[in-house]
Amino acid sequence: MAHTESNQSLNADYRLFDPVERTGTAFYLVVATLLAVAGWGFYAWTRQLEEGLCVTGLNRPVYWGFYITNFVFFIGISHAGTLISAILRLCHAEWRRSITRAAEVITVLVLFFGVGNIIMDLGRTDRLLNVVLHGQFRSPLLWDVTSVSIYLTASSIYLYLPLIPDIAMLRDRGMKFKWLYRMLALGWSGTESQHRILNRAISIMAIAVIPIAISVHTVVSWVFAMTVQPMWHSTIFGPYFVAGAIFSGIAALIIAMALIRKAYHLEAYLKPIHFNHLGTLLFVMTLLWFYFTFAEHLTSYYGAEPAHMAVFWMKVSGKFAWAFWTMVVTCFVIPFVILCNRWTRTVSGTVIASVSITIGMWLERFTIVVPTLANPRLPYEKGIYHPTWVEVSITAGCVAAFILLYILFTKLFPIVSIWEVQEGRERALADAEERIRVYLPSEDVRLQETTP
Amino acid sequence: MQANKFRIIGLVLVAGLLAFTWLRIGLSKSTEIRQPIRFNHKKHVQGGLECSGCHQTVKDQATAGRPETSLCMTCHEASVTKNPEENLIREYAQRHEEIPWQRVIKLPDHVFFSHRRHVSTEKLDCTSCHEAIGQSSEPPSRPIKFSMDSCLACHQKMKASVDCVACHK
Amino acid sequence: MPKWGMVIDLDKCTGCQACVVACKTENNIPFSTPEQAEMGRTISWIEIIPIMEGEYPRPKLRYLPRPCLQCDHPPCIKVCPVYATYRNPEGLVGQVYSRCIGCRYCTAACPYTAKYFNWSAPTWAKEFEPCLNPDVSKRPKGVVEKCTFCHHRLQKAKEKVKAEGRELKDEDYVPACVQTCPAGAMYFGDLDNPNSKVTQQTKSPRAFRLLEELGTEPKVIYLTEGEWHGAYRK
Amino acid sequence: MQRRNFIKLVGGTTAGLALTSCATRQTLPVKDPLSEWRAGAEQWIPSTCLQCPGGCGIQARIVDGNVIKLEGNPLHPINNGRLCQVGQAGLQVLYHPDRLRGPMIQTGKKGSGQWQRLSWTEAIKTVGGRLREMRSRNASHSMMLWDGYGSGLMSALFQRFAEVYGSPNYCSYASGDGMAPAYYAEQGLANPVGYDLENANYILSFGCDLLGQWRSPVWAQRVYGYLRQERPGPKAKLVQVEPRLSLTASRADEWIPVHPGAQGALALAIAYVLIREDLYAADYVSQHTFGFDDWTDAAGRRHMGFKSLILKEYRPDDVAGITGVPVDTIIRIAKEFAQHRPALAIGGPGATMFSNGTYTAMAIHALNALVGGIGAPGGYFSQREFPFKPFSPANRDAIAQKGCSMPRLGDDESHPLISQGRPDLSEALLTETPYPAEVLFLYYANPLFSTLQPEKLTKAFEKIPLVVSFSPFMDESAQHADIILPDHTYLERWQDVPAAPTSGAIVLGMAQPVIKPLYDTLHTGDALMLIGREIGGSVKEAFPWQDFKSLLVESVQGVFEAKRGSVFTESFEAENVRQLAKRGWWIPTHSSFDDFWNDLLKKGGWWEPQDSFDEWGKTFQTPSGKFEFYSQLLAAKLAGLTPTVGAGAPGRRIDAMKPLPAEMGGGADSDKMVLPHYEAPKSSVAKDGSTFYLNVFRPEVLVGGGAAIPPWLQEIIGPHVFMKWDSWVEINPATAQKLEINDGDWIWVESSKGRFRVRAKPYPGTMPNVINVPYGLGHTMPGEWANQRGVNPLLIMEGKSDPISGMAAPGLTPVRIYKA
Repeated sequence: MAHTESNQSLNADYRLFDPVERTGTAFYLVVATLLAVAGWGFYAWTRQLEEGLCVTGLNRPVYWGFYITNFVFFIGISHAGTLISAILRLCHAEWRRSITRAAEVITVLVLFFGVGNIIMDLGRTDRLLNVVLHGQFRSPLLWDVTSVSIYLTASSIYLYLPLIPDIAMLRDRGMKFKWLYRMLALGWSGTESQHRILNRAISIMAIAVIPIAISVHTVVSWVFAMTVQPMWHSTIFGPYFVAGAIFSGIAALIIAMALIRKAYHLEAYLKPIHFNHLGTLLFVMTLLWFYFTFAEHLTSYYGAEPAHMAVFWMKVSGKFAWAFWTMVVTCFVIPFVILCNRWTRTVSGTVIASVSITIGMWLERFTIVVPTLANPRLPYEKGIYHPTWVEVSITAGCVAAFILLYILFTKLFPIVSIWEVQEGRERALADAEERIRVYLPSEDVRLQETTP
Repeated sequence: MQANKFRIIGLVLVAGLLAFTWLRIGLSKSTEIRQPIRFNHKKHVQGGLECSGCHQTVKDQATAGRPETSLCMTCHEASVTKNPEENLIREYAQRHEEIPWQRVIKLPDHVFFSHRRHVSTEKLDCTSCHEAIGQSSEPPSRPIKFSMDSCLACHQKMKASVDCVACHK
Repeated sequence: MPKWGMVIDLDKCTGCQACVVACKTENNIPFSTPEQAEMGRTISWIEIIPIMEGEYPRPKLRYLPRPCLQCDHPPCIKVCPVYATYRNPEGLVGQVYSRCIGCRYCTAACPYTAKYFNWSAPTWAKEFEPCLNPDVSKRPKGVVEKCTFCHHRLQKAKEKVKAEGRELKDEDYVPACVQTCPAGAMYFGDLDNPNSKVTQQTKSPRAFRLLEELGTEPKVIYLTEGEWHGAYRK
Repeated sequence: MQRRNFIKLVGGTTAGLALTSCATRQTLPVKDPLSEWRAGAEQWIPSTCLQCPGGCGIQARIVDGNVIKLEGNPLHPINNGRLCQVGQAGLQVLYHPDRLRGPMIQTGKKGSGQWQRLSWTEAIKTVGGRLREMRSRNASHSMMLWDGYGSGLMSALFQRFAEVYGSPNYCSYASGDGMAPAYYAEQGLANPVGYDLENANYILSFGCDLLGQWRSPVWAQRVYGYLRQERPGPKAKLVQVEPRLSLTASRADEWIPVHPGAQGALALAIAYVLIREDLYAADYVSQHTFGFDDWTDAAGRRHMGFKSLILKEYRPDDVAGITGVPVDTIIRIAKEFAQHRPALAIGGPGATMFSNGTYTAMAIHALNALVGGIGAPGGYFSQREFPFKPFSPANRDAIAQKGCSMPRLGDDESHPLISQGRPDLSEALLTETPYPAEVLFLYYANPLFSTLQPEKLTKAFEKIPLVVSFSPFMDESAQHADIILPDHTYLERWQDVPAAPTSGAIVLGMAQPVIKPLYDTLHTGDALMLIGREIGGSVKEAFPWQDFKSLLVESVQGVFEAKRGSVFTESFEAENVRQLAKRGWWIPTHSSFDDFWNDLLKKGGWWEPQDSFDEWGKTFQTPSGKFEFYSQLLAAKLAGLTPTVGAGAPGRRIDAMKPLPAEMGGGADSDKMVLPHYEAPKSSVAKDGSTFYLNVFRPEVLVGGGAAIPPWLQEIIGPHVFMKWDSWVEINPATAQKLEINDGDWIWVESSKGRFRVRAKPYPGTMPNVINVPYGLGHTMPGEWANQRGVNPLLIMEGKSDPISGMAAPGLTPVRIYKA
């Protein structure tokens, strides 16, 4: 009886291959749209390569704008995945099983756009290799290059390892691109020893990836904090950025999950409880984010150094007040209200909060990057910064290309880890029971107590 | 089967892209140099002429300088050789024109190089850098290139400055 | 090894901007277009910063000429990922255009906003091209540039004194801005030489450095404006 | 044989790069501008800057035949190796893409822009032919020469041309500071005076943009730096009195905002304090001035003296209301001025560009007499003439004599102090009084941009059959010319450059070509001589010189023969010369004229330092031989008398004075008319609460104001308000707030004559009832940079003039401002 039920559900799990195997017209429509946007962004970039950065709205002193904002934002989003899934894995949070992959894919794909934005920000893209050939390790930018490349490698491996059993399944199901699957499956046959090695590798990677992830965003924050510029030169930037990264990462994950759930009808796998749990996490991060933001701005305000105050007032009541206060509302007020109680922490509730946070976190990056630059210490002309169509197009193109790659991923690989779900079904229940039993006072004690 | 097709298409695309880039770079700079007169360095050197006889500013200017037509005419006023090329000099002189010598060695715009410094104060022989030109009987048809490495090697050997801005302007 | 430094006497400076134009002519600095200028993209290695204090009828308008301050601890060089900007043994902060990748990290890190970026390829009217200084490169688009203390003049001066077989003197090497200053408000020389005019000037009680508190140790030293005390000279 | 040639060649000097080689060598290598070849030969050629009248010495750095950089000539006594922003930007004048490539003729009607190139031979033939034809019908007087340069041999050449051709209509528009009427009325001087700023302890400047564009900015700035930190002893104080916080005001020790046109009243109130509190130099006043106390003339008539007038009318309490300067400030400034002698009061266009300009200038200058500064160290000295060899006398034929005896165009009886330089000719040209002009030559002049009523003058131009411009650029006036004979730019031509008077020394800079002319242009001196030869007859004979250069050489011979001064030398040598000259000695330094000439070109010029102060006969060329508070010269002029003044006649008095014409205030108050006094400046529309006075100033970077503004300068035009490339209007911040005008808002400035749109810049250096707009932008000429950039405020200003001197008085135009 139990066996058949398990088999049935196993068969039901094969539904997860549907997106890979079947493709509807809606998919092509979406892909065409995304391609168009990404293509337009690419065109904008070619314009920029041709003419130089004069096609952007950047200027002196606002040397950095959308691209650096995007860079920080995308790298932040990348924390969605690896970090969360790694933490959840290490914590044996069993509800993770159906969401880890969706998260990990975000990490790997979005990193390309983080790095890509840095490359697009360069005046001399053709001399990119100088960073490798003549790198100077005193520069935080090089720390960034290093940690992002390590992070990219680690998170790719971390994405790939749990994919192997699923790829093997795809291979065995005789799909198109069989050569690809065969190559990637590395001869996985699902033996016990293979499983043991895999699980071990995954847990090593899960441990390894956490400090790397933290380092990545710390280093990103140091790009700013290592300068002496007002409101960049801050000691809490490291943790502040990491917290913000996890914050935006979870939000991105929730949005991605909701879309997958809707598009591929995975309500059975991505249940409200997942959203509820993530929502709780998000709530914690909301508070943490608020704490950091508050601390950061309060110390600046209280210290009242003129150079800092110029930036502070520009954010709070000046030219960037719209961005700042929108950020406060979208990053704190809206998510706080939605996430603070169980009744609104529904699927749609968390999605609304997440969208709000995603917008807010982009604005947060923006209000960190631009107002400081717009307020040089010496009394120059105050900077103005109005992004041009090129920057907007490239940003939109990046987002579109990211979504496109994400969709293509779901077309090549199952977005919910099938074997992990199955494993959960087959072993984890027992494992969990066993584990919980370990947590509890031992039977002997209980027996002793109850038996006189 | 299908898989192979994809791989081939991919390879062709990459190859095409590379070829395109290479062509663009190659075509954008026409490298051929045609001098107005087939000047024979070797013959002049063998005739006992110093380099600075024609490259007159080599000792006191940054650039070595190319001879003005009038300078050529001090010797070539009358026929010295049977070479028909020689007549060209007099033709230029008659038209009061400078001979449009083409540049053979062109340092990049961001490099500062002074002949005076190397020749006058550091007493370097011309051949230390321009080894072959004095022995050539034909003007070079391609630009002669110097690499930063060769500059640096010598600078290090001679304990000259290797500060970037000493040469990069 | 000399340590080149500049002293600018704000009491003498009239804010006339002769230094600004002298610098532009000497260093092949392209002029902007009105549209680009409106966006804040003019390049001006030395720039007059107006400082307005007070209100009508007693406003005080000061002018502060700001070249690259050639800091002894330059915040810009630390952040450059490719060694395109560095401090050389003579204390000059060099900028190697052929190395720069245009990330603009140094421009963002410089507290004096003294670095400039080539947003587009510099263009001169064809007719203006003959007056470009062959001693200074034309910067390509996409790289950062800044005041070099007319470093090419130092190269030429060194060459000259070597040819003349003597030691380099202060007056052999003077940047274009100092050379032209009508009010004689700028001094230039070796800060390591205790007898040089600049070293003497830095001992003035009026001497200060810009944003001294940041510890960048600029080698451009300013002298504050003096007050008129109405002393009566017999 | 060949070998020997070679050796000669190798060993022979390659140092054929004498300083003048570039200029004298006939064939320069033909250069393809696109080739990147730079042979690299470098040379420095001295010359003189002609970007403004300052006359700074320059040296041009030439590399491979291109001018790479301009720097100050260290030997030049004016600038001592320094050079200002405008001088530095001279390269962009030489290489300006908008330069005219050769002579042009307008084929359509004036201003239609239908130009056709023609050869110089044709051009000279056309112009000369027309002039010859005019002479043949006795119409030579209707030719007019409009000289905007107004000094040196070019000016002399123009005058000679007018003289031998037969026209009284040579007019020079040399830029002045508006003080000339005072120097004439009070000191009897036709030439401007020099200022001993170096020795002054207190400088009270009334609207004189000392550091910006007064005479020689570089010299003034050098002196400023010297006074600030170099001169031993205490610092001098500089006080700037004007409505706007100009560059000079911002660098002064004190800025005193004063209502436009009221500077004269302030000067008189200061005089009041000096007199009332006995702070003036009583000895000096009694010995060297006339008309301080009341006096009786030969006819027994009692005349009011300066003292009575001042004490009667200019109590600081009364003046405070007129000027807007608080009483205690007036008294404090007056006391400081008197107690920190040597003290100097300097006037400038900021004070004199109003309809009361002459009296304002007289009032300011009177202060110098009160503190005994005129003809004393730390004060003023009179300027000497250059010892040029005079031109050989020209033989004027009957036509020329007749033509010259005709009345001058636009000579207006109502302006008593009118001299060569006449103000507004638009009216005369338009109404053709007393006769129409047939030919007009414009040299260094762009009146269609720089006069107050350009539209009037444009109409007048249409009436003139032949307008010839010598401008190297297609400026507004050239656009309305019929023929353009483009001059070289200053870096391509020979010229003598008598420096604007500064500290009393006379300085003759030599401008020599540092580069072969880039285009098919011609030295205007040469062009003029060619035209003269084309006319033929006695006109032809009057120009015996081969070209302007030979004229220059001949004239400079006079300098050599005068046995005065010296060619520029190192400073210690210069001091030596100065000391010797003081003792009346002169040591010849050159064996022959050739030697002198070559040295002159090598060093950049010649000068003669000021040697003494108290030559009263030279200083005061008035009828009384003294400084005249009561200007007998003006009195005579007003009374329609021929004044007995000039070099041979100092000390003579005008004894009989006719009563003044009634319209000039004749009658009881006539004494006041010749004494420094304050008259309210005229304005056609009464200013009410909602209107502002439009104050126009020239930004420092546009000193000299040539037609082609180098883009380098346009880019840095208004650093104090962060303006680039464009005009702006300065508004008092409180006023702006009241009108809800923000930084950078577009606003309209509207007068009774029109309006323009500019960006608003709240600027604390603005008086609440005044707005400031820069002058110099707003050209309407072809080209990438100048055309339609900014606005020309003169277009909406009222065309008033000073009735005494006839100088244009743009000073007081009420305007409204509102958001665009």
